[in-house]
Amino acid sequence: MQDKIIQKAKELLSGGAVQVVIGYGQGTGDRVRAIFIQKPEDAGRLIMDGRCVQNLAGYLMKHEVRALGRAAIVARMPVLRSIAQLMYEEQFKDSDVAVIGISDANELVDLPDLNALKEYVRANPLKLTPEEQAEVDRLDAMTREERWAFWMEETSKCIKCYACRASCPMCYCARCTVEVNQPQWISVPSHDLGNLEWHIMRAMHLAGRCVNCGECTRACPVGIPLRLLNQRIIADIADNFGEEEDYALAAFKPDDKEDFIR
Amino acid sequence: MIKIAYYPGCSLLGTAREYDESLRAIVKKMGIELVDVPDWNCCGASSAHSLDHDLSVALPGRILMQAESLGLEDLVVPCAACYSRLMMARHELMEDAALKARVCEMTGMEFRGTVRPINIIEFLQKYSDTFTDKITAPFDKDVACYYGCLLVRPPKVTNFDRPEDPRSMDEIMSLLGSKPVEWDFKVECCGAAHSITRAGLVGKLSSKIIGNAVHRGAQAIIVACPLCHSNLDMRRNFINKAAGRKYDIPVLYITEAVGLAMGIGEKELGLHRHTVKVRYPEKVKVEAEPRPKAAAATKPTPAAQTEQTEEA
Amino acid sequence: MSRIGVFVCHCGENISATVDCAGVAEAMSRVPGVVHSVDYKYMCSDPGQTMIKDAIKEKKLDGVVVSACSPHMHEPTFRRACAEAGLNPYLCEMANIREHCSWVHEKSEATTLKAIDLVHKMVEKVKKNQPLYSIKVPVTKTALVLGGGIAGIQAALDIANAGHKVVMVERSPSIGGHMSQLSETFPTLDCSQCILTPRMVEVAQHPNITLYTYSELESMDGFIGNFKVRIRKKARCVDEKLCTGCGLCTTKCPTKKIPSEFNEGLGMRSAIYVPFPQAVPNKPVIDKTQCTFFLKGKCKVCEKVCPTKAIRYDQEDEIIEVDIGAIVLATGFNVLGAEHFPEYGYGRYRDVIQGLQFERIASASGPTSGAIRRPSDGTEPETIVFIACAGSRDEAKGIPYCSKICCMYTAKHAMLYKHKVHHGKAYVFYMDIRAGGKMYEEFVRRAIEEDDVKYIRGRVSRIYEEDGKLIVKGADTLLGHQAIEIRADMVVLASAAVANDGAEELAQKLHVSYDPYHFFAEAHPKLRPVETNTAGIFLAGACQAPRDIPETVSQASGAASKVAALFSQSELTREPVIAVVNRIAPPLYSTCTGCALCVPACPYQAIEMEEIKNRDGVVVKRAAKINPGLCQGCGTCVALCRVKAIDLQGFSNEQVFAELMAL
Amino acid sequence: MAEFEPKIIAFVCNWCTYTGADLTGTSRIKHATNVRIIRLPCTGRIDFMLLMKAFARGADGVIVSGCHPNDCHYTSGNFHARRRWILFRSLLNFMGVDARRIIFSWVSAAEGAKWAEVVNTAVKEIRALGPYDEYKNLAPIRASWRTEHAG
Repeated sequence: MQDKIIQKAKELLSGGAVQVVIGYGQGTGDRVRAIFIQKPEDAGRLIMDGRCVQNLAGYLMKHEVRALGRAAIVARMPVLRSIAQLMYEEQFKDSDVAVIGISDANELVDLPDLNALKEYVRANPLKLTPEEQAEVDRLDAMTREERWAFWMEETSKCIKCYACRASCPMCYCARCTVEVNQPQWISVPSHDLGNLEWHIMRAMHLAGRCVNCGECTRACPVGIPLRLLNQRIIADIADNFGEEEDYALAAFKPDDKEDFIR
Repeated sequence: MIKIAYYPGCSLLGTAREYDESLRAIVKKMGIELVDVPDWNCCGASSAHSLDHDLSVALPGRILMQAESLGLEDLVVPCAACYSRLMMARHELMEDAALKARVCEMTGMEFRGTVRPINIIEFLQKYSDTFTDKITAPFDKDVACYYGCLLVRPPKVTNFDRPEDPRSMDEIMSLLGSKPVEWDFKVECCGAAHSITRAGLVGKLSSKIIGNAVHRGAQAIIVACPLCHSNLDMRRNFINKAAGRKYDIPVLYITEAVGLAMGIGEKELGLHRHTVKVRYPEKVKVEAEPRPKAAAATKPTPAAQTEQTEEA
Repeated sequence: MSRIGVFVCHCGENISATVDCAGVAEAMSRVPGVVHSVDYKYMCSDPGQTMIKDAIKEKKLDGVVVSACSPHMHEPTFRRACAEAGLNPYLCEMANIREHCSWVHEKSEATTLKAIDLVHKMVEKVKKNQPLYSIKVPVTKTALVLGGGIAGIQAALDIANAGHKVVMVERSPSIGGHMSQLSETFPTLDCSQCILTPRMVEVAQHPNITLYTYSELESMDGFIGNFKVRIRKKARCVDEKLCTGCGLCTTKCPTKKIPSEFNEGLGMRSAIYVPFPQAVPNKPVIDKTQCTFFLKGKCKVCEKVCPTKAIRYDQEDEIIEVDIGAIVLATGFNVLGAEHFPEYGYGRYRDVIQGLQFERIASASGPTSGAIRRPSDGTEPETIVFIACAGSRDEAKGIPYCSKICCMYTAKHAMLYKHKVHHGKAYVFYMDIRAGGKMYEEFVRRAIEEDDVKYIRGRVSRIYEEDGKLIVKGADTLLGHQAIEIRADMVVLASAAVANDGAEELAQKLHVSYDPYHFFAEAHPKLRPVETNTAGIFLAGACQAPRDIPETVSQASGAASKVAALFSQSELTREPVIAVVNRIAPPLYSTCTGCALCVPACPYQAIEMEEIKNRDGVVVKRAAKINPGLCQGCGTCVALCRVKAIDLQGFSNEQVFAELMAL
Repeated sequence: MAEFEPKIIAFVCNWCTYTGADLTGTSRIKHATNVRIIRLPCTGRIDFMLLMKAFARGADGVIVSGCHPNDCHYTSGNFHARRRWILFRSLLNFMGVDARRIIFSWVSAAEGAKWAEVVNTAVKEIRALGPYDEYKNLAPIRASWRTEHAG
């Protein structure tokens, strides 16, 4: 699999189709990190194994990477979903990105253009895995007080380093609302209130946009299971609004069901 | 074996014994077991609620609470007056917490409101499948179904059928193979309790009811309330005096009609207790009164063996 | 530092009865930024407004908070006063301490503290207010009148005579509405056809009025002055230009046994029909649900006999798009149907009819050409019983309101009957006679005294038929409380006036609110009876509540004057409460990320993506842009935008946040 | 100790619930004084952060009310709001925030009596739940100007 990627990268770079290939490379120790191949001969440095899980789509949004010219990206399913969502939010034009798709079955997927990518992503809609659903259900089964204690314990660890924001491909806003101080929506200090408000806002602002890649949890230095919040919303959208193409909060059905409005 | 809570009430053990006998006869055939409410008391009828409001709710309230101990959901109440008192009591106990507290304290019992009183027509509607396939002698008479006043009123509380022009008894009678006639005194007052104090008034009012039924070609009047039966049947002498002519149209309980249709004997159904002998006058050909298209025709009878007489 | 003036109103004693107004004013004087805080008995009065103007000038106020009634009541008043004093009107806010405080709480410290909170939060909000300037919007000087009854006709004529274009849309094949069905009209007994037909012809011939009959409103978009309306002109299957209205087709049509809607089912009509002789336009319509050609594919008699070959079986529905500046709703009312009166045998006994059917019997153009005849056997009735309040003022029927016109037309019916059948006996069962109009009471007295109509105060419990007679069982509550029975030949129910069917869907198409009985809701019952809460949409006639002809005509003229006022200026000033996507200095140009998630959320499609170019003309960024003409200021996009790049003028994030934080 | 008086903030839409509350006033239907109404053009305008900040401001309960479905003056504001509330309420509940303290309702311009009933029920329910100290203790809350200066 790894050599197929290297071969594809060489083709794209030498053919001049792309100026840079974003993929996984050997980091220090046995760690993996993102590498940016600009010359065909460096393509050999690309690797592909179980450790390559980081969501590279985030780099597509950085203006430094865009400055390098048209990019190709090694893309497992989460990365493909991120690109599809970013396309929905009109962040890419069709010509901007080429994709080296890898299916869950570890097969090279030929996605000539972004429309093909969109079709491929639409073919297997986003669903929580049984384990993820079980974890969410475990929390649901708790009483409200237990859940409150659980999250107070978790968010109290937050130091507001915003690594979760930096790592998330969906958090590309030039001025994030957490930095707005007129009005001061989110309390700045990382005390219990500030942390709670930040995590509520982050989860709500990713509603219907998060692709459950898990990058935020991996990036969090203090290991807060942020992914659970997004997974709860992903499950809610599926349960309440069904498999809808468009952004959940900008669309509606006259007969959306609810049981709490008097 | 379906179990239903049963509240006979005082008249079904007194002047309306045949109503109780016929009900017990048909439920045996319908495969339903009636479970009497343990240690039941009088529902207060019209005397209680003209004297003391709390008493008029406590008496039927106690019956409901006793019935709750049976753990059965439906409570069949054949007598319309008892049905009305039980429904009113349940309605007020559910609405007025202070009243409920007083009644619970007065009776020393806890009201949970799990029991729902149903009248005899609701009962027959709910379990219609248990007798429609046991009809051996269809009751193919032209009948006038008389609902009286308490079964359908007050609409907010009973919300049973249409208060001004009910249909439900007509539908059950057509299930038995009889043809309910279109008549106009379905819910008019028969004089009710005046039967004791001013029997003449009962004669006047009931004679109108009987007169209209006969005028419409009915061969029998079907009732679902012991008081209606006693006024239309037992007071027939006053009725004839008021009308100036002799009416011999019989008055049957709906349970008796169901029993007859299931082939149960007249003696077992208590027909011999009636004042007016149960003999059906000839089917009178009603003059071709122009029947507008909009008239609500009765549902075609399912039983195949009775041909449906074409309406004029 | 802000220089804010707080003006606490007593509203006579409506507020001061339970709120310590002086205390509120004193408390507000100690709020940082408040330089002037007074209370006064009537802030909305002339002296009150002058107080505000003087304070603005003397103390150079840059914000005003008037704490009094609801902004729905006097916000325009106080904002105008501030504008006159030179302060931008949108720097003036109202604190509702009447409807939301003094009127709904007992006199207590808590009530005054709540009032202080309500005023203080508006002070904090005003500190964040920005001066705003009205949006100028062009006005299309064409009015749309929905409904061709007397209300629509009067409104259309008034607007047209004011020199503006009018488009009238009527659902049935001819205009005229219920009034054209009436025989004579109270209180003067002049024949309704004689006074209505000239108006109908005037509408048809008026150069400014375009008339679409047998048509319905398909959809409506846009806003005051700029409505985009689509009208569905249903296929008449007759070419209106060729047809001369000779009526040959209607006489020759073989299918004749269809109950005529115009005659309320008493008379018959053919499949191709003109509803009534004086119909405007006098062009027939083919009823596709009854015409044999459409049902079985053969016949075509009308096509054969038509001298001008005007029959078009293949005519399609037509959708007409019109630009409209104002809409007048004049869709009228209906009468309660048969299924509501089983106790009166209505629908079962053919001689128990409702008011409109009696009108048709009494009308010269009716099925009996004016002679009072029983629908069942055509004989002349000796005794007629009229029942007032049939369905009206009756909680059990779900109609607690009074239908207002029945007392008068019942007296009229009784009078018409006695004029035509002198020896006839007329009884009227009534609860209370409501004859409040000009010459109304005298009219009813005349029916009682001169025409010997027997008025019985009591309700009818049941009507049943015996040997061809209708036995009316009722009670007479005045003469000795006895039950009475009248053997009548005919019974006329003055049945309740209810909203037209389809009123709810129409209201939802036009975003107009309606009451639980589906009558349209006026903006304010006393002060704005002909307007709705939706700017540019006005009301006339019985579609708003049961109403007689004099009131309908005056309300129609009222609505027409509102439209004429709207059309008097070439452009319309609109509230500047609209959303704006921020624009900031380069290199960012806007905090909007261009994600376009807000675009589908806007109900008015007011948001598009704009390409921002730098000075060299290179497209630097795509950011959202809101069309001030279309945006209605609902704010859905503002709450949706995660980056807070959109803000709503008048209810900006800072303003609402400040208001919240003051509590 | 005097009975606990909950502090409740209400975000309502201008066309229906605010006018409904006006009708409660004109009909003189008395109700509890605990609720402060904030007027917004439409429920669509109510940002989820406003509800969050209301609790941060020390509110014990929040009422959010607007036009019935299909009655919205802006056609679909309330439909968008409903979707937002479905997700936000579930998220808050998932994080252990007491979602029972946020009361959602539809109140039309003709339902003055219903508004009074919504307020009274809300006050009764929130009073039963007691002060929301769990949230207030998250961070020191500056007392409102009125409590310090105007008693």
